[in-house]
Amino acid sequence: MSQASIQVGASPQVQYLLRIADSCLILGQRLGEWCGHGPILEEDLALANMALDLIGQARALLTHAAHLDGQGHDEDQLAFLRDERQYLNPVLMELPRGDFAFTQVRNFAVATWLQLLWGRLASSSDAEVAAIAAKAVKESRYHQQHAADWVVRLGDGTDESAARMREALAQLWPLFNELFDADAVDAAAVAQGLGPAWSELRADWQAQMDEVLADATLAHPKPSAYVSAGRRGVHSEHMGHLLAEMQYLQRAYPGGKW
Amino acid sequence: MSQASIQVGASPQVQYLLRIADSCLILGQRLGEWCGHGPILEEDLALANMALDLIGQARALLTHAAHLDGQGHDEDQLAFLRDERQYLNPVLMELPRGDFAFTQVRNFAVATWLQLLWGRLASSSDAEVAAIAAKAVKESRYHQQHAADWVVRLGDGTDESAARMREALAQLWPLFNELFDADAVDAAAVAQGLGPAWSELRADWQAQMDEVLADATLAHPKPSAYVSAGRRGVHSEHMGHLLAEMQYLQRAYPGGKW
Amino acid sequence: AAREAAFEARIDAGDFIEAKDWMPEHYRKTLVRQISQHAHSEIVGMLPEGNWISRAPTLKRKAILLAKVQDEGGHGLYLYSAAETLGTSRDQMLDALHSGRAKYSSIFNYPTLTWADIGVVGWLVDGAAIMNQVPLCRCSYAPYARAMIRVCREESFHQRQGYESLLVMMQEGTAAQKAMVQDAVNRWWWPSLMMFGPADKDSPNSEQSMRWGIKRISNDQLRQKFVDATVPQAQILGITLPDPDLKWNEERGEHDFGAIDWAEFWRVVGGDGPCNRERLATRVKAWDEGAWVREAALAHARKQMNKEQAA
Amino acid sequence: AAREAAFEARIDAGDFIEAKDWMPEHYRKTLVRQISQHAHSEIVGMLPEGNWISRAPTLKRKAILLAKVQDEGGHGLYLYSAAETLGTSRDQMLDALHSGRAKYSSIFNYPTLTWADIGVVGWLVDGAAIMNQVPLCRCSYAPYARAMIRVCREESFHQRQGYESLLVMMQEGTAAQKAMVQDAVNRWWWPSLMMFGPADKDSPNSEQSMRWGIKRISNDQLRQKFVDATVPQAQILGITLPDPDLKWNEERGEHDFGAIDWAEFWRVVGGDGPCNRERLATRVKAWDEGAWVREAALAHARKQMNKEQAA
Repeated sequence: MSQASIQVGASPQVQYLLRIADSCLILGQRLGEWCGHGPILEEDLALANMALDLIGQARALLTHAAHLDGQGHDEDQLAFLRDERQYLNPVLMELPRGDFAFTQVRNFAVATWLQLLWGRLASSSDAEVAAIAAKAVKESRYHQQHAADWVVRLGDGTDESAARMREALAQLWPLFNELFDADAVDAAAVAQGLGPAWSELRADWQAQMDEVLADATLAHPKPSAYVSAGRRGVHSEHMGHLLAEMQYLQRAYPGGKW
Repeated sequence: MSQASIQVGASPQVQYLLRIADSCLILGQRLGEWCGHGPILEEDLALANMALDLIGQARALLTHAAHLDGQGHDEDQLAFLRDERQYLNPVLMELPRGDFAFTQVRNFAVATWLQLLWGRLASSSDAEVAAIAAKAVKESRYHQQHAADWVVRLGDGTDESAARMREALAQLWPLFNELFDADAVDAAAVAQGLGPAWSELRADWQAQMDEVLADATLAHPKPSAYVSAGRRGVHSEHMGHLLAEMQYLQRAYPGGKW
Repeated sequence: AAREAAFEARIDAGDFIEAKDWMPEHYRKTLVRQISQHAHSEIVGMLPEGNWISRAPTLKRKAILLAKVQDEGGHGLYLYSAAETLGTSRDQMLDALHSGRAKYSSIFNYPTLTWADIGVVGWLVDGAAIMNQVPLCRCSYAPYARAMIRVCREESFHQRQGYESLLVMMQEGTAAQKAMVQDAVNRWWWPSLMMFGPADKDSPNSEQSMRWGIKRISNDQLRQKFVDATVPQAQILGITLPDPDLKWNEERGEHDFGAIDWAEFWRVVGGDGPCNRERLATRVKAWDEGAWVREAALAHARKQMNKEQAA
Repeated sequence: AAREAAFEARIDAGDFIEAKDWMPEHYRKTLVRQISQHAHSEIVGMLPEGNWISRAPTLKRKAILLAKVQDEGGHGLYLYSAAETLGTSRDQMLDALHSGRAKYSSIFNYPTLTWADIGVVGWLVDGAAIMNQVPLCRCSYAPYARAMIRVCREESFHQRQGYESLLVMMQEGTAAQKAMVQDAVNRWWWPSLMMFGPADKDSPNSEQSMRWGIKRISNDQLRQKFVDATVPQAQILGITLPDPDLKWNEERGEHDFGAIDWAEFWRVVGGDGPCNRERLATRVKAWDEGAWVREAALAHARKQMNKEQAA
């Protein structure tokens, strides 16, 4: 009875799904941190609600990924018992929650991306993925709209809010590259009809970002040559701290039933 | 091969020593967080050095407590594999590091207390405890002096530093009560000649605090009726987060050799 | 005085008072105090449970906990709205909370130390809250009564979820988990009993509130009901309630139980509890750190309005 | 010009230059740049390792790591002092770091992702640093040479500790631990090779520094020495260095190794590495948040001086 780490197989199909599942899981984990600490009560509720949707999306995909992986794991073993290097979310998701500007810029970027991704996955050759995506795309659309409203309000609000938004954009911009990086896992997903290469989403994502940033009177930061590699399990130093907390009970109570 | 929690026996002797060992361990853990983040490089070094002394004191006492407990555990099992409710440090030690004022006020209060405690333990009926104390008292004296210098400097520095010191004192004051609380574990230690009842240290501690606070031109906060109960394993909400991080590797790598 | 007599007559007839109706100033004040305190309790109550969101042991439990804490925020919203019908604003109420003039339920000054605390808070704390709140669904002030109907429905859902999570740990869990549940019950039992407030003989505000139909059942009566309802639930769980004097009294048809430590109660209410300082500081910090967001939202709304007017 | 010739003659004779001695402005500037960059590297280098202090797996390892990171801070102190002998101040040097004008070793822009990274940083990064630094113990500027003697002694101690911790994991550890070590080596090997700087043909500052006895061995020579020293250590550990082209060249009596990804090197040096932004932000935050402490210390010292003068 041990809570040592589990290993997930290297099938590109499973990896592709885990990249998305972990993105939802880890961003959901970060958004949950706002609960009780938001600037207005309505935002505590909205952010908790988003976290809830993201955790729900993660659960559905993790369950399906575990099934495809065929080792008899369940959603919780995948969520709580992998080593850091086996989590495949882009680094963007795991960065600390930051201030409210940081949170809203990230939420907007991620929701825009997820909304495009779910939209494409809704016609996946994998019927289960298609079903999950059809439900999730509506949630992401709502998240995107909610975050867009805040991006505009804060970008075109006070001097302080605009300065904070510029700082958040500058911090986050280099991390967006990874959302559109291409590799063999992507190529396999395209070949199978499982889902799009993430790089295909870039143009639409950029157009939707540009529109809202323009409304928010915010300029683009300069592009960065850095491409993070969370999708291949190379995370930032924040990830280990997040996981230590998230995994604690599963690790400390071997064989527990919850 | 499991990293489930271990249990320590309820002998008052072991409990008495764990209260001290855990105080050193947990404050050492907090001080280590300053490393790389201090206001001047010299303080990064000084705080790391104190953390190092405290971890050293904890190791010696934990090893001895494990020996007395007689279950064949070692210092690391005691340090990393107990449940939160089995850690017996006063709550004071586990509070987040706070700002530099908070850190120095706590350091001064704890070092003053430890210096008095080690001084008494140097004549413990337990020769091993006496030997540990004889070495540790010198370290605590140095920690006390170093912190006292900062308390005076910051208390009698600028308006901002004085305000921060007052705030730190107000936050910390209610937590000092536990350092002098009396119970059956204490009484047993006195009866065995193992060490003093902590309540016996109060007058000296108060006198030394008063002297330095006067030099620092800082007033006493009003007394609080609250007595925390970390010594009986009832901690603050901060403790669980600290332990999740501190214990992570031991929990996640069952059977590991380091 | 005629209006006052008419008001009293309506109360006596069991009528509900609406926001637009005339009401005595003291009635209004009593309600504002009680409803805002209740709202603050929901908001502060998000903190001890929120403390475990990041560490929930399964995704299902994480989702349940997130939804629960979110519901509490929602309760805060309805209750602030109900209080606003009495002519106060949310900002005024929050200012009273942040400056320490307004109280919140003292139970939230205790820390959640283990995961089992989350289940036990659901079972005992929400259980006691429901016991207190069900009679408020018949409170004479209609907007409050309506808010409470919704709150009670959600809270009994939370209570069942909390209890169910304890059942899983007690019936299917490891020895370590069972010990964790028992420990949490040991810590929360007495503070839960204190949630019904001081004994009737020491409860100064109760009489007038009963008279006005704001309060319908006395503190001690509610406490007794809670004990009687909880004992069989504890038996099913297989945990021991930490009170050696707790036993069925055949004659009274109720449980006898031990003496409450009222000194602790008054100490914690008075500010010297384990988390008083920290809970308030956390709320104030969230509020202060959010100031720039609220200002920006306002500034943006103003800009939009100006644009629309100019167009 | 006569002074310059005399200076050059001393350098050629292998003399050491002291702080009080005359020196060409360019020599002084080169040294300030190099020593302060070296000091900054020690300070920034505290961060990736400091990241694991709170999570060290045993108390012994926690103590070793604390002591190591503390030593790095100490190296920073000696080096800032050595640079100060050249007429600059620590505050000026820190300002150059915080504003991005001064550099630090690019290796610290990589993250420490697992506990094995701590051992591997000790083994490979400190190993490469020592290889770079041993020749500096004979540097023509005496205060720098003296600081480096102390630094090198401590760093070789660190390197042995790092290697020893890897040995324990590889020889007595679990399969998961061994995999963790191999993974860390895979991530740190190439960045470690980059620590010797660009290939000799692309290293513009090297020639003058060699001429002045500030630098004694070329980048490529040092890199080769490092590879040759490390390969047998890797064999003892039982890990594979992640370079399929790495093999012994009997003819040269040295190892051949694969091509370094210089594009990555220049990208990270140029600011687009995994942690560049964050490392600098962390240092600036510590400095800014410490401003009130430094001001208070100064204010207090001033008060004390006034009191003494008044007395």
